[in-house]
Amino acid sequence: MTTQKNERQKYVEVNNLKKHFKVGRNAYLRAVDDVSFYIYKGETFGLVGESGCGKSTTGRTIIRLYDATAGEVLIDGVNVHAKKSRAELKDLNKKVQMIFQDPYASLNPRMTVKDIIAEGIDVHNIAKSKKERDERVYHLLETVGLNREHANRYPHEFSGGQRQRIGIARALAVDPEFIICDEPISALDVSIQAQVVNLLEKLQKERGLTYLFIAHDLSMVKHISDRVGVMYLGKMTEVAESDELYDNPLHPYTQALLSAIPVPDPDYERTRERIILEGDVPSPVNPPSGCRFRTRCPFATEVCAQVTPRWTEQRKDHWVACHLYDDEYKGNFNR
Amino acid sequence: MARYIAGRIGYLIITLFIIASFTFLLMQLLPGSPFNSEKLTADQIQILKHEYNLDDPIPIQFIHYIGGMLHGDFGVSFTYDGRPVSDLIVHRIGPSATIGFEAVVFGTIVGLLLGIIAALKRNTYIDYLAMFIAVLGISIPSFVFAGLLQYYIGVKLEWLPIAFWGGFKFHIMPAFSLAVGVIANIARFMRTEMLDVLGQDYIVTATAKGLSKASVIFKHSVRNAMIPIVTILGPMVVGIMTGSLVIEQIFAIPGIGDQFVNSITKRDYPMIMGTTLLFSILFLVVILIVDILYGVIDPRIRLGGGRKS
Amino acid sequence: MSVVNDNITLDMFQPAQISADESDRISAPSIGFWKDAWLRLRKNKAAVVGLFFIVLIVIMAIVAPMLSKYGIDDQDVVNRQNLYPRIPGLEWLGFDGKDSTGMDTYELNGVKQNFWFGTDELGRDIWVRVWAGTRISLIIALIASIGDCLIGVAYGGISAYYGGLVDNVMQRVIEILAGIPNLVLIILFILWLGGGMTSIILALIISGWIGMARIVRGQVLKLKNQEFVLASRTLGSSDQRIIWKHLIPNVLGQIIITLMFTIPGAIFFEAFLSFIGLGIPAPAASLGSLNQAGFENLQIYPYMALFPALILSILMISFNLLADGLRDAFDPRMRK
Amino acid sequence: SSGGSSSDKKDNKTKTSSNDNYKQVMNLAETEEIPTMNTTIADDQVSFIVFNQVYEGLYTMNEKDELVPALAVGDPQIEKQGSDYVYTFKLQPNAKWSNGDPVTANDFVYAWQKVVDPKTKGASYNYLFPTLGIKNAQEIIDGKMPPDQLGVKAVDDHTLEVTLTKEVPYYKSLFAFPTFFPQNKKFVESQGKNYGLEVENCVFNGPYVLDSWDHNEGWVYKKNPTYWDKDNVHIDQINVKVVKDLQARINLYMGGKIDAVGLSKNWVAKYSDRDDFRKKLGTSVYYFKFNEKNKYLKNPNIRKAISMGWDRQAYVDKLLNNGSVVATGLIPGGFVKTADGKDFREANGDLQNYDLEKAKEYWQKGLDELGVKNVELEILAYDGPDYKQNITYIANQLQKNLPGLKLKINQQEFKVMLDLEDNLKYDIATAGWGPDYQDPMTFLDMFTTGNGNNQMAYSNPEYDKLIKEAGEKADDPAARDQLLLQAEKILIQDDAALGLMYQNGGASLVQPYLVNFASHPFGPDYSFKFMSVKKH
Amino acid sequence: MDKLLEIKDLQVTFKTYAATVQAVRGVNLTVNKRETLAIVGESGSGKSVTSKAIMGLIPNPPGKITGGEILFEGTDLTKLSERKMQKYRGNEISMIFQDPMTSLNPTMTIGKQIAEGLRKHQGLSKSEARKRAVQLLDLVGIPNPQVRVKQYPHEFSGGMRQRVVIAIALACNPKLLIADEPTTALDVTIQAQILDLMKDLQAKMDTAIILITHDLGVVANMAHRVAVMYGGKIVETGTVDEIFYRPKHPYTWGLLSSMPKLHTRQSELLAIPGTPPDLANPPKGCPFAARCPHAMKVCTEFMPDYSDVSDTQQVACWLQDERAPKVEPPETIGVGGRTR
Ligand SMILES: Nc1ncnc2c1ncn2[C@@H]1O[C@H](COP(=O)(O)OP(=O)(O)OP(=O)(O)O)[C@@H](O)[C@H]1O
Ligand SMILES: Nc1ncnc2c1ncn2[C@@H]1O[C@H](COP(=O)(O)OP(=O)(O)OP(=O)(O)O)[C@@H](O)[C@H]1O
Ligand SMILES: [Mg+2]
Ligand SMILES: [Mg+2]
Repeated sequence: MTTQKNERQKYVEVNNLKKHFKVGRNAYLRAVDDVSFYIYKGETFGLVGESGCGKSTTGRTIIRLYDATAGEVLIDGVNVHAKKSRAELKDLNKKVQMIFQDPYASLNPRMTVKDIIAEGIDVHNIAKSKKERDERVYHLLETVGLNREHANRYPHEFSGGQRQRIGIARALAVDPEFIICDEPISALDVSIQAQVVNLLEKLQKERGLTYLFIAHDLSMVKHISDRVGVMYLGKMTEVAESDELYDNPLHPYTQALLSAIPVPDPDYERTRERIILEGDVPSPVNPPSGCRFRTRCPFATEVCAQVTPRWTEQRKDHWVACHLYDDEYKGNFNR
Repeated sequence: MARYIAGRIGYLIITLFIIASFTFLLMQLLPGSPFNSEKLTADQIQILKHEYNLDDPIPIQFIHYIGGMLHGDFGVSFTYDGRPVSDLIVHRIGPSATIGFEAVVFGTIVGLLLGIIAALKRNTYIDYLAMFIAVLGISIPSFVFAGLLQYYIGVKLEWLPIAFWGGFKFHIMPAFSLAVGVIANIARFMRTEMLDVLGQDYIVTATAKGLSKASVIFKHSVRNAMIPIVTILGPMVVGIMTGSLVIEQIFAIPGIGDQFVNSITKRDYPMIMGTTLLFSILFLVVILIVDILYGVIDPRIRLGGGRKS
Repeated sequence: MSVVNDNITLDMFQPAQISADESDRISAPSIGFWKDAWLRLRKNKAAVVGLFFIVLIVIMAIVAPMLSKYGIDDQDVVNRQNLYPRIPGLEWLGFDGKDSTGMDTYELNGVKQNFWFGTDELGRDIWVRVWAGTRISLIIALIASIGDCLIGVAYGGISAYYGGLVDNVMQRVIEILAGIPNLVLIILFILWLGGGMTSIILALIISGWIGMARIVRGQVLKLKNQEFVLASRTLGSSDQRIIWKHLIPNVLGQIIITLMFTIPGAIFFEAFLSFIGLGIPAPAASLGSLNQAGFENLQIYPYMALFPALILSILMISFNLLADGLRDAFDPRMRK
Repeated sequence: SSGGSSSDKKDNKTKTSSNDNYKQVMNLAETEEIPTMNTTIADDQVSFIVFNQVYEGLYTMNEKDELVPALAVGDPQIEKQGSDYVYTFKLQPNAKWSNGDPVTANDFVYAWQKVVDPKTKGASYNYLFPTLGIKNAQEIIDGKMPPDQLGVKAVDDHTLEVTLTKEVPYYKSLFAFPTFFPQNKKFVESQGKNYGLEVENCVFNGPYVLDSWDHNEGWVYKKNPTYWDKDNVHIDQINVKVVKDLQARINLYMGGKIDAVGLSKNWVAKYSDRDDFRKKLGTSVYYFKFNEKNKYLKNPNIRKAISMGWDRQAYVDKLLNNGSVVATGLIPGGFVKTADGKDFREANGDLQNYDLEKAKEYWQKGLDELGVKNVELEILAYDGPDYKQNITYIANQLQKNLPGLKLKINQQEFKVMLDLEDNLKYDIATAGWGPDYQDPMTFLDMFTTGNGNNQMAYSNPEYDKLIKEAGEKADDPAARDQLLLQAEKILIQDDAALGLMYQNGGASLVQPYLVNFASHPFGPDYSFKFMSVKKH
Repeated sequence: MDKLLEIKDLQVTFKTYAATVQAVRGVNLTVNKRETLAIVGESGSGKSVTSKAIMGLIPNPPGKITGGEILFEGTDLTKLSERKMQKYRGNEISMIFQDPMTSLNPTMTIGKQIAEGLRKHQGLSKSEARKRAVQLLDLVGIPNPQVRVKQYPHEFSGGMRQRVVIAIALACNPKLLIADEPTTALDVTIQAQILDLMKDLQAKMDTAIILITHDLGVVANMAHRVAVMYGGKIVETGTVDEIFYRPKHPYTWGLLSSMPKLHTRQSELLAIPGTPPDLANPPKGCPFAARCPHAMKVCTEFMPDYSDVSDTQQVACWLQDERAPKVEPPETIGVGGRTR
C-alpha cells in the first residue's frame, strides 16, 4: 500500500517517553522506558512486540490516559502532557481517539449502542438537536457497516466483530484525526479480523486518518502498516518501513520474532529454519542492564550488559538499537 | 514475613488506640452514671467518683486509663466490687469461646459439606433441600430455636441438660443453636465458591488426569474454594466466640456476651472498655490470622503481604 | 447421512445469493439489560416465590391493619385478654379460639367477633399489631439499608474512583471502624441517642454502611479500569459523567443484591435489640419486639410467638431467596 | 469444679419421691451474681440474701418473720443517759468466725465505724445509722467528726454498747440488717484490697459458709461447722446457679434441676392450679412520682385526676396476677401495726382509689385552673421485663379516661432512670420502695422537703413538721402513730404527691418438700437457717 | 494406517436458559496412531466441545452427549461409566488446555500435580512419582527440575507453565494427546519453543495428537491431517497438503484467503462476510450457506453428504454434486503468498 508521503509532515512525535508504574515500596515497573518515534500524517504506524512489552502503555500515555513519567508527546505540534486548560484538553480528545482491544469490555453493557456512539457527540456538543444527534449516530452506524435498527440495542446482543465496529463508530463520532488502535482485532475470530481491518483501511482512505496500530500479530501489522516499530521490554528496538523491516530485519529480536511466525504453508514450514530463542522475557521491574534483550540474544557479549545500545539509523528510515550495528562496538562480535 | 507481621501488629496497636479513644468518648456520652443508686447521696457519689478518678476532665481520665492499660491494668469493675476487669473477662471468655469454637467447627464442617453437596448436585432436589436448610437456618431467630430445643430436648425428652455450664453434654444445645447460623452462611458461600471453582480450568485439568471425583473435589476444589470462606469465617468466629447474649441467657452459660450487655446497663465503664478492647483485639488478631491463612491456603499471596483485591 | 433425498431437484442448484445484510441481522430479540435480568430472575422459581411473598407482606403491612376495627393500642384487659386465634374456615388447623386445655377462650369471655391472630395480655388485636409491626420493621430496615447504601456507595465510590492517597486514608478509616465490634457501637449509640426509631435506624446505619462501601469500592476499582470507562475518558468525559453514566449503572446490580441481604439483616438486628430491651418503645410494636414478647410466652401462649416468628421467617427467607436469585440474574458469568 | 457439681447434683437429687436416703440439699436459681461480699458497702438484694446465710448480726428474722436473737443473747439492756439511750447487748460467747477467731464486740465496732466513715466508698446504706439515731452518725457521715466518735463501744469481748439519741421501736429490725453485721477486723485488714473477692478472702460467721463461689455461674453454701447454733441448722448444702432467663428457670424447675422458681404473670395463669403454686403478698409499694417542677403536675387537681383515673383492680388482677394488691396508701398492708394493735393500713383506711367520675371532675378542674385543653406528659418507666405491658396499660387507661391527656412512654434502664430522677428531668416516674426496717418511717421520711429521695420537688411544711415530730417522739408510740397517720393522709390524699399503684406480691412454684421456704417482708429475702428438706 | 480413535456422528447439546445449543451436530472424525490431526474453524464451531466429549468432560448439566459414538481402540467411550472413564483419562488420552495461567491449580505444587496422575494410573509410590516428575520436568526442558517440583505455578512464567501442563499430559505416555489451543495465550517466540517441544516429544513417545487451533500457520507447521469445522459440523478433512493446496470447501477457501500474507502485499484482505450461525437455532441446510459466495438454493435446505475427493480427503459441500455448477477455488488462497 503506497500512501502519498510528499509532505511527510510529522503528526505525532514521541520523544524519550517514559512511563513507570509504582508496584512496591521502592519498586517501579518500567513499562515504557525511553521510547522515541514519530508518525507521519496520514500513515499507519504499527507497533509490535511480545505481550507486556509496553505497547498499550505507550498508546495510553500518548492519549494521556496515563501521565508520562518523563518525556514528551507532540500531537500536531501540541505537547500533550503539558499543563492544559479544559478546552485544550477537550480539543485534544476530539483530535485523538482510541479503539480498544477487547470488544466485550470496551462497551458499557448498560448503555444502548446509540448512547455509546453519541457519547462523544454529547461531550463535545457537536449536535445541535436531538434529531441531528440521532442522524449522526445512524450515519456512523452505516459507515461501519451496521444498520440504524441496531441503535437501540445493547452491546451484549452483538457479535464480537459487530461490537468492535461499534467501538470504531464511537471513535469516529468526534471526527478524530488520529486513532490509536490498541490490538483492535486480537480478540476476534480470524474470519472477522479481516472485516475490521478492511474497515479501518477504508476509513483511512476516505478521511485521511493517521493510525497507531498496536498488535502482536506480525502478519496483520505488516499488512496494514506503512512503518513498523518493534518493542522489547519497554524499549524500542527497531523502526523501519514495513517491507524493509520484514525483508531486512536488523535487530536479533526482530529476526527471531519474524522467524517465529508460523506461516500457513506446509511446504514452507517443513523446510524453514527458525531462530528459537532461549528462555523467557525478564521482568520489567528488574530489567537486565545494558541491552534488555541480551539475556536471550544469541549474539550477546559483555558489552551488551554494560552499555545501553544507541538508537542509530542504519539505512534510510531504518533505525535500530543494537551494538551489532554500532560502529563503536561492532568489533566485539564475530558473526 | 516476620517484618510483615510486625508491621501489621504496629498498625493494630494504632487501630486499637483509636478504638479505645472512640469507645471512651462514646461512653462518656451515655446518660446515667455507674453510681446512680437510690440509696447513695450526692456526696457519696462524689466520693465514689473521686475514688475512681471520674471527676477528672475526660482527657485526663483517658490518659489514666491508657496509662493503666499499658501496664496491663484495665481497672476494676464498678459493679463487682473491686474485682479486676481482666479477671472478670478472663473468667467469662472461657465458656463463650468454648461453645463459640465448637459451634464454628461444627457449623463450618457441616456447612462446607452441605455447600459442597449442593454445588455438586446443582439444580437438583438435593441442592434445593440443602439451600432450603441453609436459608431456614438464617431465618429463624436464634432465641426461638434455642427456646424450642431447651424445652423439647431438655425438659420433655431429657436427653440433654436443660441449662448450665459443665461437660460436653452441656455444650451441645447451645453450640448447636449457634452453629445453625454458621452452617447456613458457610453452606451458601461454599456453594457459590464451589460452583465457581468447579468451573475453573484447573479442575478440568485435574479431571483430565483421570483423578476420581473425590480427589478432584477434596484435593483441588475445596482448598481453592476456601479462600473466600476464610474471609467470612474470620469475623464470624469473632462474633460467635465473643458470645451471644441470647444463647448465654437461655442456657444460663456464664459467658462474656451476657456480661458485656450487663456492663453497659450498669455503666460499668472499665468493664465496657475492657470488653470492647478484648473484642477489638480478637477481631484484629483474627483478621491478621485470616490474612496469614490466605498465604497458607494460597501460595500466590505468600510473602507479598496483604490481600489482593 | 447417506440417505438419498428425492426432494432435491435440479433447480435447487442455481446460485442463490443470500444477501450479506440478512446474515448480519441479529437473531436475538432486543432486550435491555434490566429486562434480561428480569427474564432470568423469572426463571428462578425460588426467587419469584420470594418476591411474591415480599410483595404480599408489604401489601399486608399496608392494608391489613385497616381490616380490623382496632388500633395497635386498643386495649381491653377485662373483656378480651389472651384470646386464642380464631379464623372462620380454618378451625381444623387449630385456629378455633380454644386453648391447650380445649377451653373456648371466646366463650369464656363472651366475645362474639373473631380475632384472627388472637389477642395479647392487654386485649389488643395481634393481627393489627403484627402487621403494623411488620410495617415498622420494614420501614426501619428499608431506611437503614438505604442509608447504608447512600453512605456506602458514596464512600466506596469516592475511595475507589479517586484512588491513591484518598483511597488509602479512607480505607484506613474503614478498617478502624470495622475493628470496633458493631454490637458495642450500636448499643452505645442507641443509649446515647435514646430509644426510638430514629436512633435504631442511625445505629444500624453506623455499622451497616461499611459492608456496602467495601463492595462498591471493589466494584468501582474493577470497573474504573475497564476499557469502556477509558474509552469515555478518551472522549473527554468529565468525572461526573463517568461516575453517573458508567460506574453507577454498572454497580447498581451489586448494590441491589447487597441491599436485599442487608434488609433482612437489619430486621434481625432490630429483633436482637428488642431482646436486650433497646427496641422500639411501647406501645408501638415491631416484628422484633413482638417476637421478643412471643418468645417470653412461647410455652404459655404459643400463638403469640407463632405469627410474628412466622412472618419474620417468611420475610427473611423471601429476601434471601430473592437476593440469591438476583445474584444469579445479575451475574455476568451466568450470561451467555 | 462447676461441671462436677452440676452432675453431682443430678445424682443427689433424684426425682423418685419415696427415696428414704434423701439428702438435705437444696437447689436454687438466682437472677444475678453476687456483686460483693463486703457488708459495709452492699446495696443489693442478692448480696443481702447471701449475707443473711453466711454472716450474722445481733438479730435475725425467723420463719415466722419474727425478729429473734442471733449473736445477741436476748434483749438489750436500755438505759437513759442524759438525752441519750444506751443499749447494752450481751453477745453469744460461742460465736466464732469460720477461721476459728471468736466473734467479739470489737468486730461490730470496726464494721460500723467503717460504714459511717465518709472515706469508705459506696457505703450507700450508711443513712440507716442516723435513722436509727446512733450518736454522732450524721456528723461523721458529714465529715464533721472522726469515725471513732460513733456511739458504739466494745465494753468487753462479749458486751456491746450502742448509744442512741432517741428511743427507737424498730431497732431490732435494723440490727438484723446486713449493714449492721460485724466484720473480723484482723482478717479483713490482712486481706487488704482482696477482701471479699473470693471464697478464700472471706470469713463467715453465719449458719452457712460459701463453700465455692464461681463468679460465672453460681455458688454453693455448706453448713458452717463452727456456727454456734449449728445443731439447729438442717440443710447440708445449697447449690445456687445464676439463671437470668425466666423461661430457662422455669424449664429447670420443670426438669427438676431447681427447687423453687418465681413466676411472672403469664406463668401464673398457666400454673396457678398446681399444688406447688404459691402466692405471697410483699411489702414493697409501687407508685408514680409526680415532678412538681412540671407546670401541669404542680396542680394538685391534675395529680389527683391521674392518681384516680385508671383501673387498678383490673391491673392487679389481670396484668400482675401474682398476689399483688391495689395500694391504697403508701404504707403497705400487713407491714406494721399501730400501738393499739391495728394494722397501720387499716387504721388509716383507703387514701386513694380508682374513681372515674371524680378523676374526670378533678381533671376538668385542673385544666380549667391551668387554662389549657391538652396536657402532654412523659411517663418514665424501668425497661425490665413485664414493665412494658404494665406501663402501656396505664398510659392507655389514663389517655382514654382523661380527655386531652397525652402520655408518652419513656422506658429507660435503671441507671438512666435514676439519673433522670436525680436531675428532675421527668414528668411522671414509676417507682417502688421496699422497707429497710419495720416502721412506717422507712416510707414516709423520704418525702420531706429536700430529702435525697424526694426527687419530685414536693414540699409541704406541715408534712415536714409531722415527720420531724414523729422522729423525735419515740417514747409515746400512740402519739407517734397519730403523727404518721396524719402525714400519710396529707401526702397521699390531700396532696396526691404520689399516685399509688400496687403493693407487690410474688407468685412462685416451690417444691413441697422444702420446709419453711418463704420470703421475708423486709430486709434480706430469705433465712435458710430455718429451712429443711422433707422426705420426698 | 491404524485407527486409534473414531468418532461417529457425535452430537452434543447444552441447555441454557434461553435455548438448547446444539454445539456439535454430527461430527465424524478418525485419528490414526502417531499422527497429528489439526482441527480448525471459527470460534464456537464446536472444536473444544468435541475434544471435551472425547475426554468425557462435557459438564452435565448443562451439556449432554445426545448421540453418536466415540470409539477408542474399539471401545465406545460414551458408554463407559465415570469410573471406567477415569482409567482412560490421563492414562490413555490426555489433554492440554489453552491457558497455562489457569489450567494449573494455584494452591498445589507442580510436583504434586504431575505426580497425581502417575500415582493413580501407574500405582507409583510417593517418592517414585516425585522422581518421575523431576524427570518429566527435565524432559520438557525446565532447568533445575529438582528445585522446581517444589514450587507453585505462580512462580513459573507462562511458557514454563505450558511446559508443565505438557509434562502432566505426557506423564503416563498416553496414546492420544488432545491439545486445545495450546499456544494461543503465549508470545510468538515462546509459542515456537512449545511447538518444537511438542513435535519432539511426539517423535519420542509415539503419541497421536489432536491439535485444535485458529492459527493456520501452526497447522501448517504441525499437522499431518486437518479437519475443518463450521457450525458444529466437520465440513472438510484431508491431509495438510490437500487442505492447504487443494481445498474444496468454500469455507476453507474463505479461511485461507482471509489470512494476511506475510510475503505479499494485498490492497485489501478477503474477509468472509457475515457472522457464524447461531447454534441455538442452527440452519437446516449447510451452516455456511448464509455466508457462502457460491450458495445455491439446495444449500439452505439440505445438509450435503460427505463426498470423497481422495482416499484421505472428504468434503461436505453441494458443489461436489454433479448437478452443481463448477466453481474454481479463488486465486487468493495462494498459500503463504508464494505463487504456485
Ligand atoms: N496500570 C498499571 N499498573 C502497573 N503495571 C502496569 C499497568 N499497566 C500495565 N502495566 C505493566 O506494564 C507492562 C507493560 O504493559 P502493556 O499493557 O503496555 O503491555 P502490552 O505490550 O500492551 O502487552 P499486551 O500485548 O499483553 O497487551 C506490563 O508488565 C504490565 O504488567
Ligand atoms: N458450558 C456450556 N454451556 C452452554 N453452551 C456451551 C457450553 N460450552 C460450549 N457451549 C457452546 O457450544 C458451542 C461450541 O463451543 P466450543 O467451545 O466447542 O467452540 P470452539 O470451537 O472451541 O471455539 P473457540 O475457538 O472459541 O474455542 C458454542 O456455541 C458455545 O456457546
Ligand atoms: Mg496491550
Ligand atoms: Mg475452544
